[in-house]
Amino acid sequence: MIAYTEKIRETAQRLLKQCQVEMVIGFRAGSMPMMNEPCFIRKPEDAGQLVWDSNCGINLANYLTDRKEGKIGIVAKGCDSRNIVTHILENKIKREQLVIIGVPCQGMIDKRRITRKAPGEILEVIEADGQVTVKTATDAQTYAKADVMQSNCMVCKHRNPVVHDEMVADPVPEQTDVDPYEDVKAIEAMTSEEKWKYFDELLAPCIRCYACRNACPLCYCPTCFVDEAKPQWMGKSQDPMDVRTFHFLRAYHCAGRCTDCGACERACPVGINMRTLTKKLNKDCLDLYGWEAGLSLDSRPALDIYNPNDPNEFIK
Amino acid sequence: MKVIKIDKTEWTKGLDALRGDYRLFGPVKEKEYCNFKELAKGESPELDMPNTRLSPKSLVFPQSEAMMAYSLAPGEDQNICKEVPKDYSPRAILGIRPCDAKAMVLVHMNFDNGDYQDPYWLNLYNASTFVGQACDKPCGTCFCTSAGSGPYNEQGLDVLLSDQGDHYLAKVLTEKGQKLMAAAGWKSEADGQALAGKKTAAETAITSQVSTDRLKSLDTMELHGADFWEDISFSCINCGTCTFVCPTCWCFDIQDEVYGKRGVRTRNWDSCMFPIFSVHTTGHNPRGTKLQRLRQRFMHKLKYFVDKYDQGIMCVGCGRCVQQCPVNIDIRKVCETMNSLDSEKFCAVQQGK
Amino acid sequence: MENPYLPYPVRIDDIIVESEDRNLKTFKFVFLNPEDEKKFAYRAGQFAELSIAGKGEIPIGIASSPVEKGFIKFTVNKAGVVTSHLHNMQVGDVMGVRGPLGNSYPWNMLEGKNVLIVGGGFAFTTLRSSIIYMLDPANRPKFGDISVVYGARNPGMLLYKDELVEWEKRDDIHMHITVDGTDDPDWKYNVGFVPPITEQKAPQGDENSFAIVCGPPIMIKFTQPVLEKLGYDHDHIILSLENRMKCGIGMCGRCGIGRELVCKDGPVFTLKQINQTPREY
Amino acid sequence: MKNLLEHMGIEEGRLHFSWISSAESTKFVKVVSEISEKVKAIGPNQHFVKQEAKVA
Repeated sequence: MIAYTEKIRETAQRLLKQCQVEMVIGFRAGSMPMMNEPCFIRKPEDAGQLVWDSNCGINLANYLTDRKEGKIGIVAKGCDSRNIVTHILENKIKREQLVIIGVPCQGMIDKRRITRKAPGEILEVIEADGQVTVKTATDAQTYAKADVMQSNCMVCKHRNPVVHDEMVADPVPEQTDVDPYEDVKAIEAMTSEEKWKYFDELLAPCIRCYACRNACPLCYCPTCFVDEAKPQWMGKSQDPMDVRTFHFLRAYHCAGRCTDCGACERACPVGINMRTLTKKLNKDCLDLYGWEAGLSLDSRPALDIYNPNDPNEFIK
Repeated sequence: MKVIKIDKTEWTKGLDALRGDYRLFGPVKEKEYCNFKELAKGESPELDMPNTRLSPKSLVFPQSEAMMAYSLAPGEDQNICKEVPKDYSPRAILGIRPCDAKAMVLVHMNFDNGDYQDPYWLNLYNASTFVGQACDKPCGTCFCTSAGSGPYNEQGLDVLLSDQGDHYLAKVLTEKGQKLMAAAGWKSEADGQALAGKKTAAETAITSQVSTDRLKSLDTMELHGADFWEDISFSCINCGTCTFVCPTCWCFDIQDEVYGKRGVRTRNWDSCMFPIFSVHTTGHNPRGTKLQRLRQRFMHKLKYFVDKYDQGIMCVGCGRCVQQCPVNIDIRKVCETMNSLDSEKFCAVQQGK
Repeated sequence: MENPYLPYPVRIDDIIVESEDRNLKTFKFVFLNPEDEKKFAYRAGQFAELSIAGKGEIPIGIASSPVEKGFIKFTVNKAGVVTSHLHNMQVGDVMGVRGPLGNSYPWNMLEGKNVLIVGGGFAFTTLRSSIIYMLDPANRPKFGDISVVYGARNPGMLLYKDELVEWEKRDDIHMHITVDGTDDPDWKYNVGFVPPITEQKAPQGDENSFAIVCGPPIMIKFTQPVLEKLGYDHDHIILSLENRMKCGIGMCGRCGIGRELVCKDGPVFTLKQINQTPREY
Repeated sequence: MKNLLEHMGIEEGRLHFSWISSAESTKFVKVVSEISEKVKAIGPNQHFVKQEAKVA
């Protein structure tokens, strides 16, 4: 990780010095354990602020939407790069505007998972050699990083950036023996009643802060359907039906575009795993169209094209 | 006022006695987090917790609340707004932390602003008796002592409880508190000497601080025009987390909802982080960029409020926004940056501290 | 505790189409309960929330004048959800009005002074209220010279045409009506934007003169330097602002410009006051 | 859309899609009859119905 950080700083400094980019978007050290803050660097001498560790889960593609700068450097792990691809395909940024500093990713730490395990307030989290040591006022515990990763990282099959101009390290081996859709299959096996109840309980804590939507690089609509007033599509209260409508439609708007970067779940202040909705759509896209979002600049998203061979048994 | 000793063995018995006269509310653990809920029969508040995930503001300011109702059907009452029945019977809020109680005191100034009184907020507030619990184990993100509150702060409380191992010491602060103690049957008076020591210890345990001394004297327009806002706001995703978890944020929206021939005018929490909060019908938005919106939040809390009421900052140092901001925007850092405008312009930001 | 969110029920007594594009209508309301009219005692420059069950509320300046009794009037531009619905309502329909809200033009301060009124477009409503108030026989002696510069896009967009004609005839008020442009060969008033007409026609400012300005942002922007040139100090230039509002009583938080809330501390501010705010309106 | 609704607990068979030309009146009748049969068999919808907002 330290090597990554050094390489990122070095690259950013070089790009800025040589005037190849106007700014570099990356992470700087946060004020809390397991938190880093997205930031931009404009001067070569500030490149030292940049860091990389397993707490860079926020998807930086989110910060590219409609940026006007001619040249932007951006630090990108596997999922970020897939969202950058999606952004380029959807004309939210141009490929020529970007210098992508690729970071082979080994998974991000799940802050919540660690907080649940810790006996008290976490004062420090140190990672080294695939181990994560969590210090509280009274003790220190060490976990294998593989056990405390974000659940999307545990089943990630695209850890290496799919598009990049620079790489800070050699690619890491991809995970092959994982089933990304185990959780979706578990829900699919439920009866309708059980499913309804499952989502009732899942969404009950929602406070409609829209952190999931706003952390998502796909949610760049100038006016979201929940905010639209003329016509008003849905209620704005805490009524469970309104809450569910929001989550259902937001997920649907991500169909065929979601890279399962986990930003929504990570951002949620009340710990809702809304990925059970988006992942269902990802799974359907894979099963029906063999499509995974953001892997190539050369193919259009599944719901963006028509193919006479598209499965259509749902139409009578 | 008096200090009463409550043996922990008498705790649940007292709560049961209270149930006759009060609806009880307290922190309850649900899934991962504690939040304030109405306590079911036989349920005790979870007092041994760092603090609730969401602030208790929803107890007096529900996130969605019906304000009035009306009929749209032809008839005498058509289109006439009427008040809706509300339950303003006495409530006991158990285990509220001093920071959150102080927050209610600050919010009170907004909902009772001299010219108008908000009946919804005030009725619930006045119906509530606040039994606070002193914080002996503050978090690293707590900075209440430098934000006008403290782990043993009494403002806004009717009773302050301090955990003494096998018993609580209850400092009765108001008439309301007195009445609640009597209803619970807790009456063995004790001397409160143990409180002072614990108070000092708790205050010392707070390691995080903000400086606010210069905020009042700094020029509004200079702060507003400062160039640090671009750096601070870059990472902001404009979600409403900070405002919704904040005990001192009170902004709301009013919405009409129609069901067939009936309708309800409801109010919902709103957030200055959302673009539609301030957009005009013409489409013009005076705070159209995220920089402007983030600046509004911090300027309101740390400058406009300070100037308007002269009661310090509109923040009690509970640390919720610090802990829950998805991108780690830290009000302590922002406050320092604002407070040190000019003298150390940019240093803090440029060095990434 | 009085519930300040509860609107007074009113009946639509009359609807007048004011402009040729039919987007501006004046609604005359009568209170269903006569005692509500007493509670709704207002000053010129205040506004109210027009409340339509099922749609919501909209803050609108009061166009009638405190000296007119038995009704209240609002001129409404058709723009959003509530105003569009209001434009479709009929005489006899019942709805709600909540207010009066906000401060008003500073009548105590204006007494004994010359008053210049500069208005543009449909923002003329509270200015109409003010003119009627000042021209009331009981009030007219309290003020010095009264001048009015009022402009609209074209003659068809001028509000309150009958009254304008009447005021033109009087010698205790100097009217300068103007339109941005017109193809009417019989147009006998000014042609030109409000700022240049103000520069040509308005009286010089001094410590005994105040200017009240109400209009679209662009007009305000270009009128300000003209008034400065004419000698009006920033604390003698009075503006009425608009911002998105919900509660109208200083609680919901959205209309803030710095520490001031447009709904409760305003909508009327002197330019000097506004200069000290971030102008987020 | 259908898959996601059913994933969230709307019963299978409640949502149908069809592609019918304005000239295909017999197909329209057939499809509508079939769907009504199916939906009647499932019974009245209980989910995703907002009678009135549940608010404080």
